[in-house]
Amino acid sequence: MAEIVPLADAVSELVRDGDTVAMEGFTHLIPFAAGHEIIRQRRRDLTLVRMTPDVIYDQLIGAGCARKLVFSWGGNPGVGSLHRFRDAVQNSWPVPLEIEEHSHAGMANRYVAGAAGLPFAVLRGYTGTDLAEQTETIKPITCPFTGEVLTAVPALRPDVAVVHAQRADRDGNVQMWGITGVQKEAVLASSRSLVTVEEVVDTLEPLPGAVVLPSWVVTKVSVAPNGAHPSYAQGYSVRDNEYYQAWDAISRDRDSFQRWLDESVFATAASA
Amino acid sequence: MAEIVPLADAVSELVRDGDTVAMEGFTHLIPFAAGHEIIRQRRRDLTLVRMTPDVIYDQLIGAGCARKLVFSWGGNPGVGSLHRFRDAVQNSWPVPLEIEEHSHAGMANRYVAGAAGLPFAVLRGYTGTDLAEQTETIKPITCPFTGEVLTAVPALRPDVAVVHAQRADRDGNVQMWGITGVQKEAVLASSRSLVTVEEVVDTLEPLPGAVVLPSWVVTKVSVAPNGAHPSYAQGYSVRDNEYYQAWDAISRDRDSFQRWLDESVFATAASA
Amino acid sequence: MTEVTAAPDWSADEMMTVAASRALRDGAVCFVGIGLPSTAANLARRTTAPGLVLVYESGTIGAKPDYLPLSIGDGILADTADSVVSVPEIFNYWLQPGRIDVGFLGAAQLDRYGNINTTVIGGDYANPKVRLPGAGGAPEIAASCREVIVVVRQSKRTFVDRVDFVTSVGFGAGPGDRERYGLRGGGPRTVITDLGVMEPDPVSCELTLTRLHPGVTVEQVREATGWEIAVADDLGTTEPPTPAELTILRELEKTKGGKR
Amino acid sequence: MTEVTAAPDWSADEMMTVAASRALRDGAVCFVGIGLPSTAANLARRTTAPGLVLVYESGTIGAKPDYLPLSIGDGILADTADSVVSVPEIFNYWLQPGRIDVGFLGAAQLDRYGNINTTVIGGDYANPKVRLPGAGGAPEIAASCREVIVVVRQSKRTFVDRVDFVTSVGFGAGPGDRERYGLRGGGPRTVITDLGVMEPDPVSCELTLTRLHPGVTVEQVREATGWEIAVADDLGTTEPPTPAELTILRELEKTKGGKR
Repeated sequence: MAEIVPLADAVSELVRDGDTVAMEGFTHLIPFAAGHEIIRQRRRDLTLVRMTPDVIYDQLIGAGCARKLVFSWGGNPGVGSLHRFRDAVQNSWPVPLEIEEHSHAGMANRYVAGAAGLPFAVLRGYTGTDLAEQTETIKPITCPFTGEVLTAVPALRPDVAVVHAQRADRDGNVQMWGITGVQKEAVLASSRSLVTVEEVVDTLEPLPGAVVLPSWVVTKVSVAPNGAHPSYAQGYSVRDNEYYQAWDAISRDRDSFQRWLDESVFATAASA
Repeated sequence: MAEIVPLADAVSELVRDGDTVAMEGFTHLIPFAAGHEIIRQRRRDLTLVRMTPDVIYDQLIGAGCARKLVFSWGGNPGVGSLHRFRDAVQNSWPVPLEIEEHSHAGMANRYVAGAAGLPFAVLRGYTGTDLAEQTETIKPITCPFTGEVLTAVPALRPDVAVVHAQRADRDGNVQMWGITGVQKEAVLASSRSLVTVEEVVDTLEPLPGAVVLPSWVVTKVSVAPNGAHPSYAQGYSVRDNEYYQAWDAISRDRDSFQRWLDESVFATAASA
Repeated sequence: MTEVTAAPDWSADEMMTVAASRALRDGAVCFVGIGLPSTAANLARRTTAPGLVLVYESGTIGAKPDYLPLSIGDGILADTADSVVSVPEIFNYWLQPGRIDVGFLGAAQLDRYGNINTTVIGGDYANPKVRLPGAGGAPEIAASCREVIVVVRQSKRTFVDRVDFVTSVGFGAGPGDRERYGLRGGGPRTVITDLGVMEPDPVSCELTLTRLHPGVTVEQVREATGWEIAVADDLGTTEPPTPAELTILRELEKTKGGKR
Repeated sequence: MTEVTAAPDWSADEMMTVAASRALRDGAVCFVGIGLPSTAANLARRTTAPGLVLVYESGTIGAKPDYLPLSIGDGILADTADSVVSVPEIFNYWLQPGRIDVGFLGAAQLDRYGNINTTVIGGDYANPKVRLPGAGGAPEIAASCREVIVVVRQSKRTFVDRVDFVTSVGFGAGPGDRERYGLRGGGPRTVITDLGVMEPDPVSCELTLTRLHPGVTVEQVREATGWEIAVADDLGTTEPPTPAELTILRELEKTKGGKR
C-alpha cells in the first residue's frame, strides 16, 4: 500500500545516488516538483530515463545529477533545443553524459516489456536507420513462425519511477486522466514509485479516460499542488507556454542557468 | 468509415464460408444476435476463434457452421460443460471439429500481436504444460539480450471480427464500457469487422471506462437491441442466468438442440 | 478447539470454503476464479481479510462485489472495481510479472505433485474420453502467482497419481522442475478439499496431508486419494466453521448472481 | 492560374503551409507532428479536408482542436479526441500496423533519397558538432505510414547529398531499399518547402522538383539544394494561397496555444 508522505521525505527515501530513475509524463503531467526536489537533494550519478527529456531533464542534467540519459527525443517542445543537454553531450558540462538513444516506439515498448515482466519487446522499428548501429540495446529477432526479422529492445526496469497525477485517495490509490502517456507502464516497470498529486481526496470518482494505479503498486504518494508546472494537470492547470520560451534564454548560458538553480531550486523548499 | 446496415446484410456481406471469424466478448457483450444470424445464413467451414467459446459457439458448432475452433476455455460459465462442443470433439457430430488450443494469456497475446501488426507475441506461458506439445502454434523463443527462453505465439489475423457494443454514433464510431475484454484487439487484428450495438445515438458522451473504436477501423455497424442476450450489455441489460442454466438441458441432447435451432433461430429473423 | 459431535450443522463443502477463506492473508492480492474460489475470497473479505484485493481475469482489479458473482465477468465486478483493464492487460501487466500474491484454482484432476488437469480425461488428446473446458487462465496463474491455493472436492477420480494431461504445472515431476521450467511463482502452497488440507513436502514436493477437517479420518482421505498419500507427523484438525462464518457464507450463497 | 506580381501578400512560409494542407486528402488519417505539420493539418481541416482524422503521438485519435496546439500533448487534443489511448498503444496498435494514411514529418537534414536526419550534425555520433533532439516518433512514422509528407524550409544546409545520420528512412540508398529493410509504408510521397514541391522519381527514387511556388525560379531551388537536383519535364507551379486560405491560416496562427 502506498504511503502518503511529504515530497522531500519521499525523494529522500526512494531516490538514491546511482539509481536509474524514470520521470514520465508526455507533455502533460510532468513531475517538475519532484525533479526540483531531486536537484535540491543533490542526487548524483543518476541514469535518467525518459521518452522526452525536455525542460525537466535539462534542469537535472544541468544541475549535474545525471551520468547517463536513456531517451528518444530531447528538445524544448515548441521552442527548440535543450541547451543544458547539448552542453553536456557536446562539452561534458557539468559532467560527462553518456547517452542511450531510441525512438519513441522503442522506448514505449521497453517500458511495456518492463511492466509485463518480460526481458524484451518486439517491434517493427529502427531498420535502415543509423540508430540501430549506435545503440547496443537494439537487436534483430526472428519470428519463429514466419521467419520474418523484426527488432527487439530490452525491458526498462528502473529503480524508481516518478510521475505526477491529478489525485489520490487516502489509501494511496492514484487517478490520472487526459493524456496519460506511458506513466502506467513506467510505474509498473519500476521497483519503486513516487507519485506526486494535485490533491488527496476521500473518493476517486470515476472519470472518462481515467487511469487508476491501485495503491498496492505505488510506493509513495506526495501532495504537490501545481507539481507539474510549467507543464499542466488537466482539470487543474494549463501549460505555461511562457516558461518554456523563457527557459531557452535561461538555459542557453551556464551562468544564467546557475543563477536560476540557486534562486528557483536551492533557495526554495518543497511545498509539501 | 463504418457503414450502418441491417444485421442480415452485414453478416451476408462480411462473413463468408471458410472464413476465420473471431466473435469476442468476455462474459459481457457477447454478440449472440450476430451468431444466430450466421447460423441462419447457414455459413459453413468457419474457423471460429474465441477465448471463451461458451454458449454462443456451442450453438454455432452444434449448427454445423465450424470446421475448426481456436480457443482457450470452452465451458458454460457457472453451469458446466458445453455439450455440443463435446459432441463435436468426441463424436464429430454434426461435423468433425479440429481444435487449436491455447491458454487465455496466449490467446490474448495472439490478438495483441494481430492488432499490432506483428507476426508473433512473446509471453511467459505454457512451459511445463502438455499444451505446448499438442499445439503447434506454441514455440520457444530466446531473448537476444539475456538468453532467457520464453514462449512465442503467432498473431491472430481473423478475416472478420464480430463484437457487440452499447452504442455507435451516426458516423459509425463505436463506444463500449464495463468489461471490454479483448474486443478492441479482435477488431484491430481482423481484416473486416462487424459491430452490433444496442442503439445508434447522435453523440457519444464520454463515459468512465469507455473504449471507443473510431469509425475508420470498423467495417459495418448493425443495430441489434439486446443483441448480447443471454449475456448482458452494461447499462442496458443484465445477464440472463436462467438461459445459461436452461442451455445445459437443451444442448445435452441432439434432438432437443435441433428443436431449439429450428424454433429459436431458423423460425425467427434478425430483428434489425 | 470445538468438540465435534455426530451431526455438525455445516456441510463438508462449507467447511472447505471456510478453510479456503481462512487461507487468505488480509491485504493480499488474490487472482480469483469463479465458483468455490470466488465464494471463498468473498467470504474472506467479510471475515478475516477485509483488505483482500480481488482481481478477476475479466480485467476487474480491486472488485468489491456486494453479492456473489455468477461469472468472472458480472457487471457488479466492473461497477465496484478500482480499475477495469483489458484482458490482455490483466494477463500481461498484472499476472505475468508476479504482482499477484495468491492464485486460486480448481481442478478436474490433481496429482501428487500438485499438477492440474482441466483439459482431457482418458483416451488421448485427439480422442479423449471426456473433453473438459481447457486451460483458461490457469496455466499462467499456476506459473506466476507468488503462491497457489487449490480448492477441490477429494475423490479417487480427482486425486490421481499422475494427471492425464498437465494443463497447469504444480511441481512437475518433483523438486527443481519449476525452476527448470523458469516458473517464477512459488507453486501450490495448499490444497483444500472437503476432507482436509494438503501441503507440499518441503523436500519431496509431494502433497502431504497436514490437516483433517473435523470428523474426517485419515482412512477416508486415503480412500479418496489415488496415490499412497503421506501424512504429516503433526497432523492437525481444522477449526470448524464459526457461527459467524456460516451465517455470512450462507447469506453470500443466497445472493449469488444478484438474487436477493 | 493567378498571375504573380512583384510583392505577393503572403510569405513563403505561408505558401509552404498552404501547399502542405492541400496535399491532405479529405477523410485521410494523418499522424501529425507539432509545428508546420500540425498547422497544415489543422488548416486542411478548415479548408479542403474537413473529414481529415488527426492522430497525435500523445495518444489522441481524431482530435479536433479549435485552436492550434503548441505541443503534441496540449489538453485541447485530449478534450476533443474520439479516443485517447496510451503512448504504447498509439505506436503499437495504430501506427505500426499501417493504419495511418499520411505521416507528416519535418527534418533538420534531408537527402536526395528523402532520408531524414534529426539526430546529430557534423563530427561523429559520439562527438557531434550539433546535437539535435533525436528520433521521437519519426523513424516508425517514416516506416509505417502509407505515405509520408515532409515539410521543411529549403537550404543547402538542410538539403544535403547524404544526411550525416539516418534517423528516419526515406528510400535509403535508392530503389529496393525499403523492401530490403522490410518497411511496409510507401515512404516519402512529397517534400514541400518554401520554394516548391519535390517528389521521388518513380524509377530512381531521387527527389525531383515537380512544382515551383509562384515567383520562385529553378535556379533558386538549385542554389538551395546540396545536390544536382533533377527537374521534372512537366514542372508545374503551385496555385498561390487563396484569400480564404490565408485568412484561415492567419486566424489559426493567432490562436496558437489557446491565445485568443
